[in-house]
Amino acid sequence: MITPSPALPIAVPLVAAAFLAGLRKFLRRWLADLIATATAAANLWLCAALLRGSWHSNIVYWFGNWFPRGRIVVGIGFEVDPVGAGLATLACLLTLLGFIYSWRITDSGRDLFQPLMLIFMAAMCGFAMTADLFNLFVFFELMSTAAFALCGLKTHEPAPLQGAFNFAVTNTVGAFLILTGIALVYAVTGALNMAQIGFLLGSRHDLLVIAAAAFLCSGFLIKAAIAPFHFWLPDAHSVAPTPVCVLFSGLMVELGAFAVLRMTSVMFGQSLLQPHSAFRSTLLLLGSLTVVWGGLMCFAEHHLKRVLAFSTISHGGAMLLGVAIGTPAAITGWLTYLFAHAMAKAGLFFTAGILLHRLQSMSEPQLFKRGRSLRFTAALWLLGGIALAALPPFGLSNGEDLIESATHAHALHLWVTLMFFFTSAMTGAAVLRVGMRVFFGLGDAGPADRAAQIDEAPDGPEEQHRIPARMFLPAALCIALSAAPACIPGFGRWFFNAAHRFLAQSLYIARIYAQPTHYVLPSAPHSDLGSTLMHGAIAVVCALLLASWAVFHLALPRGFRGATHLEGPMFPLRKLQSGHPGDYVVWCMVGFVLLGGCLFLLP
Amino acid sequence: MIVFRYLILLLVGITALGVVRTRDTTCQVLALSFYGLLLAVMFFVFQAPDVALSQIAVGAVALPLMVMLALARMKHSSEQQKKKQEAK
Amino acid sequence: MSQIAHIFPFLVAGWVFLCGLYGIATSRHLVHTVISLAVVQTSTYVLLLNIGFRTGGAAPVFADISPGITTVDPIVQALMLTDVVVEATVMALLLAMVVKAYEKAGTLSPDDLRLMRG
Amino acid sequence: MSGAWRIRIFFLAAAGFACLYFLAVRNLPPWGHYRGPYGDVMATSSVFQRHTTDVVNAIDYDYRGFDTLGEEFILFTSVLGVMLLLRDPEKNKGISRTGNMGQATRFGAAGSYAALLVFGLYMTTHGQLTPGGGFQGGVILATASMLIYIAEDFRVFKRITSHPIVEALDALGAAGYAAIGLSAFLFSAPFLTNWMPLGKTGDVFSSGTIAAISACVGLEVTAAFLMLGYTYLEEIVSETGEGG
Repeated sequence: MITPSPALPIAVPLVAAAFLAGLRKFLRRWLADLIATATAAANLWLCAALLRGSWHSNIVYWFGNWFPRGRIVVGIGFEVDPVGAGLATLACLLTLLGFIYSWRITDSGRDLFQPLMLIFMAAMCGFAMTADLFNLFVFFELMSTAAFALCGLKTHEPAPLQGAFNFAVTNTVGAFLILTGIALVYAVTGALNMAQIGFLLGSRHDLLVIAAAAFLCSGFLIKAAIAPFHFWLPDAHSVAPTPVCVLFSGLMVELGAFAVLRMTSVMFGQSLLQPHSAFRSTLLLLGSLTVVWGGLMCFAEHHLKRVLAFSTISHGGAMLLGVAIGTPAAITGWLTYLFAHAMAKAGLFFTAGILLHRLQSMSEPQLFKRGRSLRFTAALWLLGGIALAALPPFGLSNGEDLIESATHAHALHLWVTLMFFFTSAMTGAAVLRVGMRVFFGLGDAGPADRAAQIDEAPDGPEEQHRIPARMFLPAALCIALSAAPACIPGFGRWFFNAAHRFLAQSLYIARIYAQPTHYVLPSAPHSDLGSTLMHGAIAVVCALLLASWAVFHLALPRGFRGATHLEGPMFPLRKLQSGHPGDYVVWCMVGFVLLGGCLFLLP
Repeated sequence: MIVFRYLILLLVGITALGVVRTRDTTCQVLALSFYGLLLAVMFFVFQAPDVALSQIAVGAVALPLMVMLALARMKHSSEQQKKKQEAK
Repeated sequence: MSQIAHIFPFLVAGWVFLCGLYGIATSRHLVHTVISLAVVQTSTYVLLLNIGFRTGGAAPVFADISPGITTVDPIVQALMLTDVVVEATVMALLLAMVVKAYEKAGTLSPDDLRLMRG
Repeated sequence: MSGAWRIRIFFLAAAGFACLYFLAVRNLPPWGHYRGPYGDVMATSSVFQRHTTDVVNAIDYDYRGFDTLGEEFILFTSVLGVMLLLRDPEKNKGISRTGNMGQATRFGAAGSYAALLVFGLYMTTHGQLTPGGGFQGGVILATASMLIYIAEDFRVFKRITSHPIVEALDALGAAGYAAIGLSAFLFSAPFLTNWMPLGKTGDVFSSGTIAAISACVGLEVTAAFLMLGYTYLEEIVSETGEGG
């Protein structure tokens, strides 16, 4: 099997998107769907082939045939490593499933849905594979722009526009933070290739490098929806069409953390990561804050997509803990977690989309008892909830276990374990609570708050009495795949190889300059099934208890009715979610100062 | 020349504050247009003719024009709605 | 004093960035928010341009000067050029959202548009 | 958050931002002393390697052409987004009555239209030689047709700008760039390799694919800005019956 050119996964969907958009007035709907689906499938194949080709050594590709001249990189390069290629493959897979799900359904975009999705996919592929800092920014912008447009796809209601506007404003501010960071880095190194920058910066550790890192990281952390940068995410998710939510939650948000890790490991590998611990502690701090914030808010929400959106925030924080620890074992865990989470979350969003399609609502109080006849949907939803609660064999448990085992210090180990337990229990509880109310009609309808009443036009034209199989297929496949890391024996070793290569700064730089590299893969860590099972079981039990507490709290004695408080509209964290773009931008600034200040002041 | 460059930078700083402090949208569009032109002049002075050209095209003409068009469209649609309400 | 003179242009860029953010934070009109965002963007131009600037450098166009002469940095100019495109188009998209929101909700104040609260 | 609190927190954060930024900028190379090396390599080599005299365009369309491809698709995407949000196929019917503008205005607008058209075309085709290029030329070309609107000939303006052909041209420009990039595969060279003959420095047809790409970008930008302009004016232009 020959390895295709890494330019193809970018160029092919872009050409297809331009074709579909230019001829949209002349193409039939089924033909447009067919072209889009075929393009996504072809791209999946291309990315998978690249993943395979990058297995033994990174693929380096110079656009325009501009090879580096001595130490100076002249053109734009791609360096495809297994992590980048793997994320690109995941992007293509999720897009393909999204197209299958929305086959001749999502129609509110006046035939612009497919080209926008294809551009979004191409941007994610480019973002994952590029080795050039400014190119990374360009793909960041392309991804954002496509995301803003996709977010405004349903223009029947005022709410989508507002969500899309907040999303666009905060992420654009993030883009400018990144650009400022790029300018600062360029000023001291005179280079834009990340490997060259890493080589030139060496172990330089002064205020400029720290500030540049703070600018770049806070820009990408806005995309990664880490507290306090996260406010845009629930607004955007609660208004986007289902396949778009799948891509947002499944991959786009995680790509933010990926970019942070890629930059810090390649560019600041020796200046920021190696001898100093400030960066790690800062990320641990922000990650923990995100886990708690997202978890609490997830439990407090009653709009199905907002529940899932806040759970993404909480899980994103948990993944950032893995990034913060940053040893090969932790990154292996991060990758496992990312894959399993993407799949579980995609499955849940598809299932929520089925509910929207069938019952025309996303509000928990309105859906109360109405899903009792939907057995298969109920099974998918509950399995998704259990997957989020990280019960083996779902891959999140393996990821957790690997990240926990990578912490050697006792206090840190305890803290990380606690954080993972919290995110599993809270998000699992919220999903299970929704399931108990909607599919089993247990307890009461739950409080109706304002956010729960955000109306959403369903993906399809009118109320549907049956659910086509093509909607179930992606959901079921996703839930099944989220168990793959544990069930398929090769996965652990693959992820370990990918993580190890991802972190090796010298290897990355050497490949850019076409120097010979010697690479010996150390033996992979083994996870302990017993303790994983125990952790998962405890988390699921706690999630069930929490969910039952929320559902049956009216039957409890007065002293035990705290859930009303946590669920109710008076919950203090909810007030911060104000829907005002000015607030969100101010919080982004606070986050930037927090991040930069910690990097400056911590040892 | 150096003094001129510092002056123009100072002017950019002051105008930027002026643009965000202007609360009336129509005035703000004019301020933005002026600011765009000022930036274009700065680009010329700082030896960037390519960027200056596109800044004139975009920052001083296209972007303010777009804002004006958007404002015109909003004004138009609110008038339409008024008419409809009166008709009812 | 000379130290301030050496970093003054960079400080102007930072100042413009903060001005734009101030505009967004205090905005009472969505079009104003969009324009403030455009101001934030211009700060990146100012920064990039000054980073690549060289006292006495010529413009990087060799139509009438001979190759080999000292020029200012063409890379930052290329980056800015593409950046200008981004500005225009992203602002167009944001304005379209504002127009549509106005047509649907009838208000332009970010304070009244809080459907997403909580 | 109430307005007063937002501003208080803003000023606190702004103070922190200013401190961080000031401390960082102090360590930059002093202003006016750009150290290179990336830009200098470009400035010295592009005339010989690519037969272009405008280095910035050589970088944008050749050395770092892949970035520009991305940027072009950003433009493409946001125009799609604007159309998605604002175009209403129902309203695309009538044309409003036009008030009469003075004859002099019309004449002036028509005159400037011709001048701008020539200027825009010149700029699009001479990007590799003098400052300018597809992007700037495209914006000028599109602005020129706004003059038709000012000359109050809505009928012509609408006929030109609302046609599906404009959309197709927009897509053609975007796809054309990618296609030129892909065409390098025919010569088994990497994506976006400049394979066309480079010509004589200073000639309009010099510098190989740079000129072709510049033309594609010009096409796309013209069509994109035409569509943007029309989309905002649609509601005003397409009044049926009583409007105007």
